[in-house]
Amino acid sequence: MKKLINKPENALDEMLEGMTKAYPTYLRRLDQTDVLVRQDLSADKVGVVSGGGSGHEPAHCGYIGKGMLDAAVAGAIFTSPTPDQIYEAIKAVDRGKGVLLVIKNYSGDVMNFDMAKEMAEMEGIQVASVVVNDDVAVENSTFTAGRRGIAGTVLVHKIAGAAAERGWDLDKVKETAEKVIANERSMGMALSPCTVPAAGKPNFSLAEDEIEIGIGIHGEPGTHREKLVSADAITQELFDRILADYPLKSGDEVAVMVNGLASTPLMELYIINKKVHELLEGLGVTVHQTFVGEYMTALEMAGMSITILKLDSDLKMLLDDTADTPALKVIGTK
Amino acid sequence: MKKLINKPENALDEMLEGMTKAYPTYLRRLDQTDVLVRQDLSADKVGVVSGGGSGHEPAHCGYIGKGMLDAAVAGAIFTSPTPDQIYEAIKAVDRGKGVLLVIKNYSGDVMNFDMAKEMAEMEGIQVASVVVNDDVAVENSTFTAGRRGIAGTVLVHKIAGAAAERGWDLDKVKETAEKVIANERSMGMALSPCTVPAAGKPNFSLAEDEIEIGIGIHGEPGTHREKLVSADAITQELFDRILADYPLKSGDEVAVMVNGLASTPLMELYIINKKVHELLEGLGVTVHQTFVGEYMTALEMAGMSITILKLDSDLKMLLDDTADTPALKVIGTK
Amino acid sequence: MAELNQIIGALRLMAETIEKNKEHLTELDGAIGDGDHGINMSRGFAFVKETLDKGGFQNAGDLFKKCGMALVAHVGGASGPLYGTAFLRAAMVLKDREDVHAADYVQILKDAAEGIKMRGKSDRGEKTMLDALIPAYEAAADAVQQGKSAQEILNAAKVAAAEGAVGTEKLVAQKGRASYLGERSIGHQDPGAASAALVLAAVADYFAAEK
Amino acid sequence: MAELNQIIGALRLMAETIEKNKEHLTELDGAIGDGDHGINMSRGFAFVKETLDKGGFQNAGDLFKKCGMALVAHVGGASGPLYGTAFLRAAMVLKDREDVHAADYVQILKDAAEGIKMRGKSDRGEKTMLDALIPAYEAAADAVQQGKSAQEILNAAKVAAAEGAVGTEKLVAQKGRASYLGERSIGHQDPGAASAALVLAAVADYFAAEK
Ligand SMILES: Nc1ncnc2c1ncn2[C@@H]1O[C@H](COP(=O)(O)OP(=O)(O)O)[C@@H](O)[C@H]1O
Ligand SMILES: Nc1ncnc2c1ncn2[C@@H]1O[C@H](COP(=O)(O)OP(=O)(O)O)[C@@H](O)[C@H]1O
Ligand SMILES: [Mg+2]
Ligand SMILES: [Mg+2]
Ligand SMILES: [Mg+2]
Ligand SMILES: [Mg+2]
Repeated sequence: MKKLINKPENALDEMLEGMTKAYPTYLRRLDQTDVLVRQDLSADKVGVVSGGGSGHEPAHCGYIGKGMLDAAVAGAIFTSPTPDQIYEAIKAVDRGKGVLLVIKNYSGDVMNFDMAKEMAEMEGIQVASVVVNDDVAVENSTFTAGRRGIAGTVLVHKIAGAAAERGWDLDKVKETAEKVIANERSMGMALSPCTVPAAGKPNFSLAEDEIEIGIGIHGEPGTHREKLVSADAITQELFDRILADYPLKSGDEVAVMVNGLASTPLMELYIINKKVHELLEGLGVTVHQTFVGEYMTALEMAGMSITILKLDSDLKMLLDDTADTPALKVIGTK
Repeated sequence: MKKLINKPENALDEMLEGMTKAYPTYLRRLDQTDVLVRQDLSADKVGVVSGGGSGHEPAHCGYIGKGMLDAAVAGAIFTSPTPDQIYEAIKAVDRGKGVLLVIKNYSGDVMNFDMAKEMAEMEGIQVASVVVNDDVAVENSTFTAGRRGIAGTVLVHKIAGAAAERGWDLDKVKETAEKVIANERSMGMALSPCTVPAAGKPNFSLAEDEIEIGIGIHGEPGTHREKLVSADAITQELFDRILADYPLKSGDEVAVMVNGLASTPLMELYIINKKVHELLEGLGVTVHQTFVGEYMTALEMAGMSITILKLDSDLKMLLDDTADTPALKVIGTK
Repeated sequence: MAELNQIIGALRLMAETIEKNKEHLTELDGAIGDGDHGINMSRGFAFVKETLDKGGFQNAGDLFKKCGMALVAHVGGASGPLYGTAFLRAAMVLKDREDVHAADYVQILKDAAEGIKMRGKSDRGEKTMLDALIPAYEAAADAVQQGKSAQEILNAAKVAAAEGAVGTEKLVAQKGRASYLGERSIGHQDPGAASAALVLAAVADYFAAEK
Repeated sequence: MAELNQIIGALRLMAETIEKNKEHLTELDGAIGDGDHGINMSRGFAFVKETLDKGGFQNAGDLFKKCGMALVAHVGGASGPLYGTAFLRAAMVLKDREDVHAADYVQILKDAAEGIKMRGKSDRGEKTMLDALIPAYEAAADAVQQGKSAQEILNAAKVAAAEGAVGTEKLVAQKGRASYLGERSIGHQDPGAASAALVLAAVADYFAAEK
């Protein structure tokens, strides 16, 4: 796998420098850390912090800015960041109104963020956290680690960020984030694997006519393999899995995200979006807002995921609020 | 090459439907055409129209909206659209103030847009056109077709679109677009080829340690091949070529675009952006605005291009004006 | 002398020939262009065939005009406006005419080449379809001068176009996408010249088979 | 009885062992996880080594605390907080202590396992590092009960951990990334259990070599 990098061990640091140079009005890097913090931190709101392993760009640092995140912590590639870094992020954004942590449900992320939360609480900072687990490919059960968090996390950033920007208090911001998590489901598939630079080789392989269904965003194996079929058939399969878990009925309003894992061209994502809309129209479900693009990637993997979020009037309002971040902008009235 | 499509011959149509469904507040499709038109066409401004072959998404239809394009015409994949379609786009957006065509410099595009311009002029519509030719990989000469237009086209859309949005007249909008073209240069490289769906196979191949320098956005061969080296070395090479053609001096202000061709992860584009900024800093050149992402792609090709646009106060102002389109948003004061 | 139904027959053979050579033309374009010339031509000529199937032509000029419009509206790329222009020039030569003579053929080749030069801002020697078309015109004009038969005139154009197309291999491209390659374009045949040679071969072959 | 410099020696061997098995651990993780366990552990233990090089430890508790902090701050992923927690629990057992006895070792294994259970919300049988660690604790405790020598106790833990790691092959993962695979995780050894077995083997091997 050819990569446009210098040394694998410098990729994370150089990437963060590249982001800081690209978006100096949006974000700055906390000295001696892999934490990026919003430039115009508002004095009077709940802080929203996220993060995770790197390799999912623009997630999460790309979502720093008005109406979304106040800081993001970048771990090594596909590896949760460590508690000390997360703790620095929390300290940097706390303005006395408390901080919400948006965590993707991976054992590593949950444990590292938990430790950071404990550290911050010992310093008297009020910290709440939510764990995103939108991926229906993974069986949910109280006996297991439960579902993974994937692209739906970006909608949590958007809506929790808007709630914080409106000045809502920590409890209410957390409650809102939890509503998003309760109302959204995702599922993905891959056409090709990816290679962690330090590992140097892909961690699975797929034949020229094979696809992997139910894949996460780390090159983990999915739930099963099948022959490559048409975009419509694949979309139908993912859609059915999502709806089996979270049924929708005529009159419901939703947001749709068709997320590219990295190498899949936008053209193909639009073709998939067409089918998703047709399926929803067939059910009498209205789409309030659609996101098509690369929001949560997996290094250079080819593939995509579909996310459906059921909306109510609060969620619609917050989704439509202004977001001004490098990777996601919404021009709203608030 | 695995693709998430249905039938190759339906890809263009389904992609346009997918875009229309994703962005109903931004754009609509002209009946029986492959033309997308802005929803809230303002009654009182010069129209700005672009287009070209498909396979470059989000270009050009993604740039329809406030402060950028009023319509875009989508040709077959990598094939210029035909004059009748372009003519429909011109007619749809003309509000009596004339229409500017932004054309990429390819024989096909130039000829088809020229024919459409003649058709519109016969109907009494005032039409001006500019031809973008930012790619320094190609030798410029009056004896040849001249340089190609690549990612720099998006900056022409942005700035000409802002000029039109400010109510400037056709001459002045055209002049502004020409200034952008005169002031910008790009150069690209590829790590992997791409496959036109109807052709079914890639039109060149690269060894595991080879890259192609000076590539365009159609899988055309570049100027030469070399061994894969570090991101810094590649960036330096492209940068030197750009500056050899358009020298910059201390105190100059520029906009930078690091454009992904499709399969190259954002992480790698950020790493390249870091080096571009360092090189510019080394020259005492200030970066006013940076764009890192996929603005003008080449199906699923891996690779990138660098664009540098020298700014003056007018261009800065127009670059900072609000753009509200599906693929490029700037939250400005105007 | 050719009648309307014969011209229609020749155009049908042209469409078939392009369809048959779709992959070949695309491969030629893959080497020095963007690998779609066969796809473009085949899409355009499918619409020419549709136009022929629809019928209702007032005369030869009307026939060429309708086919030319089909090419302009459906080929796209560089070859669309160029082949479209060529056909529309032919339509002007044949305006209001019911039948076509050898001299008309020469005039059509001449005007088509002129039209392409104007639209493409190009000329002979730049590694384009003109390097098949102009030699074909010259050979046909020569054959007329020498009092050759109609079939000999068509054959002369066919042979000269084919030679011209092969001859593009040694040229450096100066127009079209291949020009970006500069010297690296040498050694490859120009796809547009190849398709032009096929088109003119179809005309000669159709009338030869009619005998 | 082990003194501070011996403990440091054992920790050095641990770091070397991890470094030597980096690729192996990464491959195990590639099969049922995200292919980085070796990379994570190697990064973390490089900092343990740095910590050991820096020196200046007040006592055994301080030593384990500093190494634990290095692991927490540099491993990341799931294994970082877990190994970090294990070391910090060891630090608590050895608070203010200059030397370490066999009984301390058993207590460390016990408390480390408890710490991991709490932090990971996990338990034995879920195909994690606990499936190496808990059997190691039990075997060591047994050996103490039976009045075995210090080296025998260390060896008992090493053997049980290795068996436990191999035993994870037949388990269905219920925690960590491998749990997403469900039944498909069967047949693969858990990378965290494998690294835990390596860590405990290093301790036994170090003291065996000292003799
Ligand atoms: N300016 C020009 N004048 C004459 N012929 C041209 C010109 N530009 C391109 N061509 C012809 O068009 C052919 C390419 O056609 P095609 O591949 O269909 O279009 P595109 O280059 O837009 O993909 C070339 O091989 C060449 O013969
Ligand atoms: N909840 C948990 N409890 C105990 N051990 C766990 C838990 N989650 C993961 N592990 C261990 O961590 C190992 C994976 O570590 P590593 O690959 O470094 O982290 P990550 O899974 O974040 O990439 C697993 O093999 C397993 O032994
Ligand atoms: Mg990991
Ligand atoms: Mg083309
Ligand atoms: Mg072509
Ligand atoms: Mg792992």
